[in-house]
Amino acid sequence: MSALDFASSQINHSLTAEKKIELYSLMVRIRRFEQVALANYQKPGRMGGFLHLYIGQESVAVGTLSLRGENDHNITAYRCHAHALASGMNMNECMAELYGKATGCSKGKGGSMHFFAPDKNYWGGHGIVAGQTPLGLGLAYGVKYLGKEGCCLCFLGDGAVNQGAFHESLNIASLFGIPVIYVIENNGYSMGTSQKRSSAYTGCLAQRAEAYDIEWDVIDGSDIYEVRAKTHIAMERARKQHKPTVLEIETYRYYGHSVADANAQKYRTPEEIENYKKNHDPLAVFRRRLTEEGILNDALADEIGKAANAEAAEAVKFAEDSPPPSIADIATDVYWETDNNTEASKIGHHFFA
Amino acid sequence: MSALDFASSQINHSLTAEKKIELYSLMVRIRRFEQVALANYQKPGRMGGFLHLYIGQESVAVGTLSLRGENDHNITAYRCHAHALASGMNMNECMAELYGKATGCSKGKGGSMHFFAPDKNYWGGHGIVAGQTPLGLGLAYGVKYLGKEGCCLCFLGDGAVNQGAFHESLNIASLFGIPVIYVIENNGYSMGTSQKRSSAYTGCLAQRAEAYDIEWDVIDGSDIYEVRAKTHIAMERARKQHKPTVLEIETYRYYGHSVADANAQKYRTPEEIENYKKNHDPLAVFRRRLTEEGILNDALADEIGKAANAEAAEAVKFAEDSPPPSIADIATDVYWETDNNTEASKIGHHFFA
Amino acid sequence: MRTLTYREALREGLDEELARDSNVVIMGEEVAQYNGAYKVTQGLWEKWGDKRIVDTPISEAGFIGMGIGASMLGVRPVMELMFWSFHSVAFDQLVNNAACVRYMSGGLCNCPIVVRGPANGGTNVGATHSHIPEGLFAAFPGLKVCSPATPADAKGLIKAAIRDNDPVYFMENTLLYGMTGEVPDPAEGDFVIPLGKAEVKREGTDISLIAHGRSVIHCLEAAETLQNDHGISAEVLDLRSIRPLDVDAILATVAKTHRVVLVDESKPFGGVSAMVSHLIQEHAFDELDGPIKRVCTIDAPAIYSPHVENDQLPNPKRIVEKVLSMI
Amino acid sequence: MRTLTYREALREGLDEELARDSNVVIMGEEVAQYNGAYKVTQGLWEKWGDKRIVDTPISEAGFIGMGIGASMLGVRPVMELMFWSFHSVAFDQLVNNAACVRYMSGGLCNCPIVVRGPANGGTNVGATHSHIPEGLFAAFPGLKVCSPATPADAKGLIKAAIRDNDPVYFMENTLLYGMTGEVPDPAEGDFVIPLGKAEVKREGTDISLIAHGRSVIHCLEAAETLQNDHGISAEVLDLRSIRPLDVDAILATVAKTHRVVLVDESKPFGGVSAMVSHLIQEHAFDELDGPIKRVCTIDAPAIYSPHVENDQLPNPKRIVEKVLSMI
Ligand SMILES: Cc1ncc(C[n+]2csc(CCOP(=O)(O)OP(=O)(O)O)c2C)c(N)n1
Ligand SMILES: Cc1ncc(C[n+]2csc(CCOP(=O)(O)OP(=O)(O)O)c2C)c(N)n1
Ligand SMILES: [Mg+2]
Ligand SMILES: [Mg+2]
Repeated sequence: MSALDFASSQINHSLTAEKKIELYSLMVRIRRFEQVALANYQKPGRMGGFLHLYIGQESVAVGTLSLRGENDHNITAYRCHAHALASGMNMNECMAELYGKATGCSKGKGGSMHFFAPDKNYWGGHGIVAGQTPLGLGLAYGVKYLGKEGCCLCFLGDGAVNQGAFHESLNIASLFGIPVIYVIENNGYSMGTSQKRSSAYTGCLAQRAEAYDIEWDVIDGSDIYEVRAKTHIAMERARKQHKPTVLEIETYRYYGHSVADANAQKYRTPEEIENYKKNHDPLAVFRRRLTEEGILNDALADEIGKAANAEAAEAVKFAEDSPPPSIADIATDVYWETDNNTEASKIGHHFFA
Repeated sequence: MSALDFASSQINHSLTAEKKIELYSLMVRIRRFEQVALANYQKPGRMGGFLHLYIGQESVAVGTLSLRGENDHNITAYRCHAHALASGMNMNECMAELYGKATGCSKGKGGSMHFFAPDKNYWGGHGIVAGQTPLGLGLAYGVKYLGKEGCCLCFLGDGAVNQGAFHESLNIASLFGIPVIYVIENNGYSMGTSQKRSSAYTGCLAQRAEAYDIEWDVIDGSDIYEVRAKTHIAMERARKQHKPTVLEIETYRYYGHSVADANAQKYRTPEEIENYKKNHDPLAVFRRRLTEEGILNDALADEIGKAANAEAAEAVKFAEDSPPPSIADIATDVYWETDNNTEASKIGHHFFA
Repeated sequence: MRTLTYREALREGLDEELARDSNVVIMGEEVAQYNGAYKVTQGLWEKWGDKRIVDTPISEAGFIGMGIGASMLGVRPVMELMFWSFHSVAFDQLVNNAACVRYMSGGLCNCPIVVRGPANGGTNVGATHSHIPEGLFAAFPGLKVCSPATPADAKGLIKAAIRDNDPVYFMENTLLYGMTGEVPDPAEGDFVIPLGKAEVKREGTDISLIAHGRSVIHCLEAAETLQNDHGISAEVLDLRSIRPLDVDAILATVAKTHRVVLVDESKPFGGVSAMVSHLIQEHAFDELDGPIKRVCTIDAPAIYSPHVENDQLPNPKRIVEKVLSMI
Repeated sequence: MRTLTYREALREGLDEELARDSNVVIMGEEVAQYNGAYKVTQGLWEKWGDKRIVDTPISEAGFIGMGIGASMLGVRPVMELMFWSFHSVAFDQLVNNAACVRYMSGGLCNCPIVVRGPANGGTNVGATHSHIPEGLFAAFPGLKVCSPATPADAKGLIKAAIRDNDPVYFMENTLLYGMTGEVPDPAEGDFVIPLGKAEVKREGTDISLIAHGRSVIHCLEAAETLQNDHGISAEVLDLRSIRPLDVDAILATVAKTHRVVLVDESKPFGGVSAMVSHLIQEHAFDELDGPIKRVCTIDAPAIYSPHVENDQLPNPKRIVEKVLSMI
């Protein structure tokens, strides 16, 4: 019943029916995008490298990022497809990136872990665990330095909290008064290691924030209303008071750590996975909620699902029809100066053989 | 009056008069050693590099390390002279090290920041802020792995707590049940930066331990009895239960960060320094205490001071009379295998020109 | 002789050393219960238990530093980096504590640690996961570095590395893990390959291809093509160990062929090959019939795109082209 | 012309850029209230205040990463590492985030950051505080590296570095901070020295001494001795910038003298000099009358002892001896 509370919290209460359907649709689009990506990943010769699926966690990216304003930024780790789409990127550029094509958002240079859209205030997609946490700090520092009222949402996993760079960032965030919100997407596992086997803590992971005199909160990720309500508070604290927050959002991933995770069924019981899918799936929960609210019905849900499927299929076609980068492309996007053919770029050798 | 309590705590109560005088003498010897080192550092051509003086903090190293047993180890940062002497090293090898002589404890290769005596369970003397904290963890891990009942005391500064490696170490220490005790020697400053300007925290620095479900305590460093009483508890917890502790010992350094610190009088008021010297100096406090206890009198204190001075003067003579390392010595102590002229060392080039 | 995969050979080497010395302990992310991200340690946790095979949190600076500290006390940790690329978050422990503690203590401490894991491009995992750090670490006196190209070398060298009393950084390759090759049977005796010994993997007379790691496999393939299609006899020297380095073997092959191509998956600025190039011209100047050439990775961070990553890396085609451009 | 110390010249460059662009912000440990551990930033906090000159905690990974993030948004951070040696605890931020973010984003992000501080041996501060990382970082495409030897170059290059839209790692030298030299008056116009341009610091005909940083000063002194005592005319080429590298200037001096000694404070395995050696033999093979030789730091971690540290490093005596052994 606490769920109802969050539905009625100001930031959710003010949502129009249209906007709620948009939130739901976005979650569906993200899931479809990844399901289609997975299907194509499994066909040989299409994609390479890693594919870290976000399926099960959609409410986190969608809920938090739905609160973005003009001067709010976000950055995340390698499990980054949802944040990309929730930041407003389209499926074509994302799918093409998975396919390693020149039309990909990162021109095929980044791949699954490195989607970017700085024009949409989305700063990637980063591969080194917690390596993005000082960058998120810096984006928020930049917002403040440049005199904007805004913040940065910086996402990380439950395994990432044990990297030193994150702790250094927390201290600086608190000390300097930096409008950053660290969102721990706690899906219970870092690869095959459960939270309990990787972290020592009192209470919960977010509570570690107390060590730095930082506010924190824990959120049930299956309820997008709760995600929005509590994240909104943190964002306002950042924007208005230049104060950081650590949020821990309880969530779950249905698939393995990445598609290469052959053990996905070993370190977790099938019951655990099934239970989550049945009782906590953020799409199902929100669909039920919106149905109760009389906003959504099966026909509309179907339509949304089909549209998302069609969009994903279209993206696959776009990706498949797109050209790969050329060999000459390998050595561009290394230096701004050489890419822009500036005077400076003509002095001395920038590249070697 | 709390001081009396610690004097009567078991671990102090059981001290013989002789042992108490030994503790006092050791503090005096450490101070004299450094005063003499400073005087000679200031004469050109004798020593090089840094000289980080411990003067004002003597009760910390002496109090904690007086509790060492056969299987207890210790390791610290660059402000390491006291820990060396308190681990049982002699002034000659230490002074010769400062002089960069081949008879120094590290053969003149380490200098002021790198005193070592593994045979006395003392593992240095490390220059990168907090870089020693995972090593301390590893020593304690080793003690446990090898089936010994012991622990490792790992010292660090109040500025060092904001390095990522320390936090990673705390999590592992708690998670794995490692008998390490982190002793934060809080002298209020990291170079010219006060604790308040470098750390965000709730309560105190040691309280950050709660984030990792680790026990912690705060100690008034001017009272060696308190240092011993509280450290003893932590050491027993480590030895018997394989549990880490974070201790924060409030202390003070009279001199600059290092001898090169030209600003030592700028970021702290002369009053602050004078107040500490007058009211909290660990040698003076302990001398008063022992005098009250009827164990020490002026004549004995004088004698102890003179002996320490003589010992330091002797060490200077030893250092000055000792030979420097040769140029050939530069390339020894790089590899165990080449130093020991093993079969392995004869295969392939280990060194280049 | 029996054949094993590179992965199995490594595992057998680890297993034998675990049996030989009770102070050998394997640590790293997912090495125990998960059986290793690349399954090198598969089955070892089940066999040796919690004490000897230890899963760590994602805290490379913390756990590698812990291994270094433990090694000073006589434990013999074999630390897995899931990718060698993650050295970046443990760099201080790797290049200061492990490399310098013996020196700074005037020889009082030593650090018999092994850090191992894959270090390679070619699997489309992008810029941050594809670093090639052999040259980076070999530059630090106090460290040893090796990089086996075959299952037998992987087994023989990992055993030597574990027994060595200095820190050895052992660089494997995800693309070699599944490769098979002959490995002597343990029944025939303890199979150890010393650090510091290169091996001529193919004899030749016209040109020397000098490489290490997976580039050796590329060189062998290129040498076949050169022989078959162009009548050029290429000698392939596998350095195996980068530090200690078998300079004599390098100079011997140069003295034989007088022409050299160095193949190095590193980026072109520096790398092992720049050093080998310098050594050759310094010590065999008069033996050279022409400049030493290199085939390195094209000078950019590692590209993701599976359509072009192989072209960024050294490959048999690029090696053949380089050789043909010289002769 | 007026003379300034290297420290003053740097400070003047920083001050001018702070005035030119309000997005320039200086950050690091003790740079503000303490005036800088080596006083490079003296007076800047008083002049520019808390917003522009920022003291940080001892959290290099945290604050350098913060600078990188801020730079992506248009801030122009100039980060001081109290010693470049402390790169080891911020390595991931330095070589992954700064070097690769542009690439991984297909050119969407850029990172106009400067990281500066002293990188040198010779002050008896031991193994962990005396790393020479020019070659280390130049090996990463995406990064730029320079290392001025004189006050004028220090000022001109720091200004170019700050204006550059790519990450520039700027390596100073504690032993040069107090050195004086002529620096053009600001009244005469904006004094900027582009990255990528070497300078012949002394003309000569018999041999080329190629170096950067403080080694240039040693080369100039050695060249004097060679001229006066041995009648040998040595040309001294100061690379100034390591990446971009002025390969043309290198080849030009080789074509003039046909003999080369590279002087590099780096350890001998690798370093900038191994790369320069490879480039010379590759592109000027027929110009060489004999092997390229190097004078590097003796191959061990930095020794503390003030009695011998200078002998471990390149110095005029070792350079002269090397030249004499070749001619
Ligand atoms: C520094 C570093 N160490 C290890 C890895 C390999 N790795 C990638 S993801 C991962 C698990 C991270 O788990 P978590 O933070 O919980 O995020 P999740 O995958 O659950 O989203 C590991 C070990 C890495 N990329 N970077
Ligand atoms: C990683 C790193 N950053 C910076 C330094 C330079 N440095 C040496 S000591 C020091 C201050 C440390 O203060 P604290 O930890 O409080 O110890 P104290 O000197 O007070 O004993 C700094 C900034 C260093 N040695 N290592
Ligand atoms: Mg997780
Ligand atoms: Mg302090």
